[in-house]
Amino acid sequence: MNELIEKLLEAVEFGKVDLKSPYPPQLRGQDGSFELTQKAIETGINPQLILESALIPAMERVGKKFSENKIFVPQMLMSAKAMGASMVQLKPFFASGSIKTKGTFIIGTVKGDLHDIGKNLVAMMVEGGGWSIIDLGVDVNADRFVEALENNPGAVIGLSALLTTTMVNMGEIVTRIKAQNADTKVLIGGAPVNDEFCRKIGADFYAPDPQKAVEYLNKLAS
Amino acid sequence: MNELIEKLLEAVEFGKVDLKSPYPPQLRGQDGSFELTQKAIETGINPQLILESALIPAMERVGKKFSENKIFVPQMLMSAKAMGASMVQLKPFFASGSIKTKGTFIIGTVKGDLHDIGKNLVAMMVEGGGWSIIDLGVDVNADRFVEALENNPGAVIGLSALLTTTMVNMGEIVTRIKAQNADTKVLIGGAPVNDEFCRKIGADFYAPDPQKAVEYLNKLAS
Amino acid sequence: MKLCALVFWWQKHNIMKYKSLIINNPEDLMFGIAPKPVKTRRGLEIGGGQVYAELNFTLPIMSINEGTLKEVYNHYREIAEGALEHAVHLNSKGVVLEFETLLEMTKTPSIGVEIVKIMNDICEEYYQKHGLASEIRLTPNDLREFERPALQRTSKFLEPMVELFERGMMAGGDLLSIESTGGKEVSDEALMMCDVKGVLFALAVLGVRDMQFLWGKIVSLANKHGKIAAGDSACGFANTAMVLAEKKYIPKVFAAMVRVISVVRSIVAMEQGAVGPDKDCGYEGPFLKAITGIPISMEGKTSACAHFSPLGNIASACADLWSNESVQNIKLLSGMAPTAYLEQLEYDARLMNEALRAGKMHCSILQQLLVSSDIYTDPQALILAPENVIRISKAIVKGDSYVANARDGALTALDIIEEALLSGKMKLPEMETSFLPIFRDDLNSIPDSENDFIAMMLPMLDPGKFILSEYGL
Amino acid sequence: MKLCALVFWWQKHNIMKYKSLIINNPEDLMFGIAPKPVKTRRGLEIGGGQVYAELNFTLPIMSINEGTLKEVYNHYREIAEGALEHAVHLNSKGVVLEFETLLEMTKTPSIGVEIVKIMNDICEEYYQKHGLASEIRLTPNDLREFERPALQRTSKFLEPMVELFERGMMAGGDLLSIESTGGKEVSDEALMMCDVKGVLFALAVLGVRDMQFLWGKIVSLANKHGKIAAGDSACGFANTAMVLAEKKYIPKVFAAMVRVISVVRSIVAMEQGAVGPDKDCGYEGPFLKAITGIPISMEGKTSACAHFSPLGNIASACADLWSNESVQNIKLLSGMAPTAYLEQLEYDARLMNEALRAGKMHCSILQQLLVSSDIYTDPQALILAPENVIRISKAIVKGDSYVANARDGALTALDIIEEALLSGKMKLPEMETSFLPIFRDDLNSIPDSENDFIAMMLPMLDPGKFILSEYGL
Ligand code: B12
Ligand code: B12
Repeated sequence: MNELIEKLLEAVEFGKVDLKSPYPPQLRGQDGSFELTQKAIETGINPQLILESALIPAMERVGKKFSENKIFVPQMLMSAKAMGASMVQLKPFFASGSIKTKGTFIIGTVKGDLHDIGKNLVAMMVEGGGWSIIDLGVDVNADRFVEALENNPGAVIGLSALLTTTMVNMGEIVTRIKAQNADTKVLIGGAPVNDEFCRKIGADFYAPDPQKAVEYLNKLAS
Repeated sequence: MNELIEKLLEAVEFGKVDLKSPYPPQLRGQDGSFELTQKAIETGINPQLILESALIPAMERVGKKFSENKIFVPQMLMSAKAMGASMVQLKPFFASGSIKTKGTFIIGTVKGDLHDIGKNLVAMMVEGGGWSIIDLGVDVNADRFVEALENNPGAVIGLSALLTTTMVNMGEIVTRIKAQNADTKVLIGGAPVNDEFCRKIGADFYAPDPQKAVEYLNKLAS
Repeated sequence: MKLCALVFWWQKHNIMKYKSLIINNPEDLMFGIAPKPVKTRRGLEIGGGQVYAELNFTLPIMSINEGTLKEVYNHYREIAEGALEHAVHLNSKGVVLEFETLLEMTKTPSIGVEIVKIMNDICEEYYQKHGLASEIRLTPNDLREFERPALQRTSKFLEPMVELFERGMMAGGDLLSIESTGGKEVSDEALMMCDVKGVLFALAVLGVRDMQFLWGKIVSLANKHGKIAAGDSACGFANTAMVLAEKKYIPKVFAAMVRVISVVRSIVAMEQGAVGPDKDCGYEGPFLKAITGIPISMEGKTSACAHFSPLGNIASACADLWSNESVQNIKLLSGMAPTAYLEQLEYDARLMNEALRAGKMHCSILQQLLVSSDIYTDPQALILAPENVIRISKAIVKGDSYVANARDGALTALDIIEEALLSGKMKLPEMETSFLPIFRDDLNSIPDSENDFIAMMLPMLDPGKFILSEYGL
Repeated sequence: MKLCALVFWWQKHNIMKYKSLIINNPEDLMFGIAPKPVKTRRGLEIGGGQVYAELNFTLPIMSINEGTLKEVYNHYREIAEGALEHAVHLNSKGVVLEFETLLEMTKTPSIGVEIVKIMNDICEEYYQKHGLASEIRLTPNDLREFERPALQRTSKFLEPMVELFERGMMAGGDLLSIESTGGKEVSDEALMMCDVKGVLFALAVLGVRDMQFLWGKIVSLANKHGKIAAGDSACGFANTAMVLAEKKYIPKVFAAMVRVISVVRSIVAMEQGAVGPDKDCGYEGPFLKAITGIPISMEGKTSACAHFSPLGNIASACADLWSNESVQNIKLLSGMAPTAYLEQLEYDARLMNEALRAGKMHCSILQQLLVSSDIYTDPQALILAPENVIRISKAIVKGDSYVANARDGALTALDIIEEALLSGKMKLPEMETSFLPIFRDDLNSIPDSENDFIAMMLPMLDPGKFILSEYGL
């Protein structure tokens, strides 16, 4: 593998954003993902390759370490930031269509519910998996999901709820989404939700954690 | 009120079966419901009146005391026995049709389930409320309920289940019963059952205890 | 020495093997410590100075049939994984998973065996990966009661039960138990009538004989495969009585009698060679521990998921395993209910284990608090206080027939209850106390000899309900 | 004297009122006993020598709307009746029912008020009929976080919140609490980044100021109606951190830091006139009890229904109310889940009450077992050991600004953790310990002065996430 790609993979895996950033200590003084991506582009490496051979594999490793409890969230967040710095460099290529994400993932915490720690983690991991993210925030009603879907045809939807009294709102949202486009995939999550409830409201998939969500989405994309 | 009726009411309320029975101590040596019923019939008291003015009110009192935790089951069972002794005397009048019970109640513990303590109590209390009882026992499948209903058109059905894995059998049984006669009322009970489950399987009433079941049945009969 | 081949004097004469107690001193009846600890394959030492959690669980609302089998297996997999994962997280010293089968899993033994296998694989995985010791207690349900009157010895249902025992132990069900139902045909009605003689007949005559029959089989199977014949709790008798008393359907004093009477029935498992840990739900364990020295499982406050209890704290006073009796695999706000209950059991056990580590004084003070916090709230609690357990146990072993053993134990329990009432330490409503003289008269009328007692009882029992020959009579 | 009209020196200078502890001796930090007990209308004496159960509960899966209101009310009726009926059955000395509202019940205060009324009627009925003392803790949820960035002082949501407080207390909600969310806009991200300075800014700057604003209002309302301003737990901070640490998302050592830092935020309620019992779920209560002498509610093993916990036993070491945090009104095998949890809480409380009855030696031994069974299993447990609570509390009250208070408390907690590691008594993986020097550096970089700290932090925070002026800054 190309050395730059290898270094970029390492920078993202360990959360090295740019030259100046002090984190992680062992990479202090070295280039971060920002610089490495720039150099990779300059040396003419295919942007699609940068995404697929460095960023996504790096985030996959991070996700794996996280799900094996080998790192904590802050380490994962630093990797996400490093990936973000890289994406800044890649932006023009996305805009021109010369590289593509795996798809668009619209996520939000449903109406009446403000819990978003879990949802944010899912959004971050899915982004790391190579998807474009549209985060609608918290307390999101059916209208807003439908609207976002209209603006992003073909997107996959993710719903989060943490309250026994708001998870029921998922039902209505799923119905509205499916009414607009029956092919739209909806996945759901949050502590009180489970498989049975998922089937009951006609959603497509329940994921107990971000890893499972990423796996499912990747299957969809492939 | 007629003195014999009053005495009979007392005998049933306190569980005095017959002259010889030693229970309850305070009525030792006195006539039991067996003798009192005999005498009442001999003096020409209307059998229907015996049922409605002595037996049923006595059992109502017993049921009330029981539900207020003022007596235990054995006391209630003694009253049921006393009522039974009285019914032996009244049998010819039931046979001739000159007195009628409030209706027929078919009860059983559903397929796969052997718990019958609760079911037996319900059967006893409903009988005390003036109903004819057909107890199908335990481990009863849909066929047997349907058959019993065929033989007793217009009967009300009671289903009991104590296991999370047998209560689901109630669903099938209800469906079969309603298919045979959509007007048949089905009430259900047992520790794991509740209102929501009752609605879900299309049964008519859930009673948490025998008292509530009797109240519901009496409303049906009136 | 081939134990099972010998027939001892006590066996031939149908009298209780035990003539004295192993634990004579109330202070020695302590949680976590049994004179005859049981060591398991993966290294649990039950009764060896440590209290372990015993987690019990069952399916949520669902059918068991061809179409749902996959889901059934997934439930048990999820339960075992969730519990053991969390046990590791909590630094647990060891866990027993009790698999109490439901009808279908015994009728079709391959289902039960498959579930044992699934859970045993998980136990093994956690043992290998994390050093967590855990074992499965396999408790097939007694199918014989599906026939009425039950055919205790000739039932066609014995075959699948025995098959599940044998194949299940080979699949990793290392601790063998059952809540057998011999005598239940008689006791069901006797319980509702508060008929203490009827209960005594059901347990000390029918129950004892059925236990001899059944446990002879189980023990020889266990010996054959090097597994542990654990014990048999009088669930359908003592636990049923407690639940009925909690509902205020029968007097608490009666439930206390039933518990004591059940001792002579449950001890037969040990006479046949069972070594413990005895099962939890009849609460006759403390007596068995005092008399035979085996370790026991108990349940109390942390089985509120399964039934309410007047023995919340006192039940743990001499427990070696601490159980939650049963909880469905449903979702709570924290996670699955069995995982939540595992956590609660672990913390209860930790407290006792900390006392065990700290020494005798700490143990005895903790036990004293556990005991005195419940003792006078309910006669069922009263008789479980260590000094009362010893006193009743001593009365039990005195007599020369199971009938006399049971009668004497119950009379001593009555004495204890009446003394507590007299001293004013325990208060009971008249509704309860009015039963006491009746029980005393009834018990006093019971002869020493089993034959005499049978002769006395037969005319009073409904002959259509049970078959004497099925009990070897 | 009209307390609320006076402005004290400490208020004017925005410094902590408390300069020393009320409880200086770890032995005096005991369950059931608070220097300033709280007496309630129906006769509970919280902290007066007795531990009571505090039952928490919530709805099962369902919507709250016009069509379901009747069902909603029925749930709360069933919960209160089931719990109090069973409390009577268990000879309970008294119960607190915590009614933590859900969104709709605060947005439309009449719904919340109606539920209080329903439950208060039941409390009154059981008081009149059975002499059972019970009270309702009314905990409206903080609606302000529905706007982002939150308008802590000018939000239109303050009106319904205040309305629910006032009408709810008049309807029988005698103990007033809230889990207010001032500072959460900043702390949410700081928690995920394990940014100890960010958390300190969120709690010791923003949180403190919001608490001053909010609790001034709550206390004057309570005084007006003769009700009890109880307290405010840092649920969204300390409890959230614990749950995240349980999931292994953030280090446990960080969660321990957050808990200590939250003390300076939660103590503001007392400075404003709240008298306890403090709420359970942030576990900062022991520090508040040591510093201010108020009684506290705690939760541990018996809140496994709501979340798993590394503090199962130790959390009860100095609890005056013992809570289950929350459980849905769903059916278990025994009965409804809130009734089952009430039973478990009651037995836990009985054990502690028995020790209180038996005297100081028994209390101290029981506490010692509760503490030592958990202390070295988790840094969050470690800092809750009475001697560590006192030591950290002493560090907290030393400084001259909330910022310094929080920093010094956290540094002392760090010392305690490092000492335990050094002594070998506590073991933590490198993944955890590698955070310790980072936290120490970060904490040491925090200046004494709030202004300096604000100046230091502002450039590092996302200005779009919070509005300084909404905190009076
Ligand atoms: C007693 C008992 C037994 C006795 C039954 C004796 C008998 N003749 O019934 C014995 C020991 C035999 C037994 C066996 C088993 N049991 Co069982 N048993 C119980 C126990 C302790 C009490 C039930 C009882 O009698 N309650 C007292 C009566 C009066 O109350 P009730 O039944 O609820 O009835 C009242 C109301 O519900 C209502 N009602 C009842 N029926 C009806 C019907 C109608 C129409 C109406 C209106 C009202 C109504 O009115 C009644 C009077 O108030 C319960 C525990 C519990 N918490 O319920 C476990 C319990 C039900 N058993 C259980 C189990 C697992 C079993 C076994 C499978 C154990 C085993 N592995 O061997 C076997 C199953 C056998 C079978 N296939 O049925 C579990 C069920 C778990 C689950 N998955 O659902 C329970 C919950 C115990 C536990 N906590 O684990 N059991
Ligand atoms: C933190 C927290 C809060 C914080 C929220 C902070 C925030 N920014 O989100 C604060 C304090 C603000 C809060 C407020 C409230 N909360 Co809250 N809260 C919690 C707590 C302790 C942890 C939740 C959490 O963040 N977990 C950590 C994350 C990482 O896990 P997670 O959310 O489950 O998400 C993971 C998975 O579920 C999954 N996932 C999540 N979403 C999605 C979506 C998709 C598409 C997929 C695939 C996967 C997925 O992946 C995530 C990562 O692994 C829970 C307790 C618990 N046991 O869950 C209570 C809890 C959810 N809250 C509860 C309550 C009652 C409330 C309040 C009403 C309290 C009040 N009266 O004020 C308010 C409600 C506000 C509102 N309307 O939403 C109750 C709910 C009870 C009920 N009826 O359901 C709980 C269960 C606490 C309890 N035991 O009582 N809460």
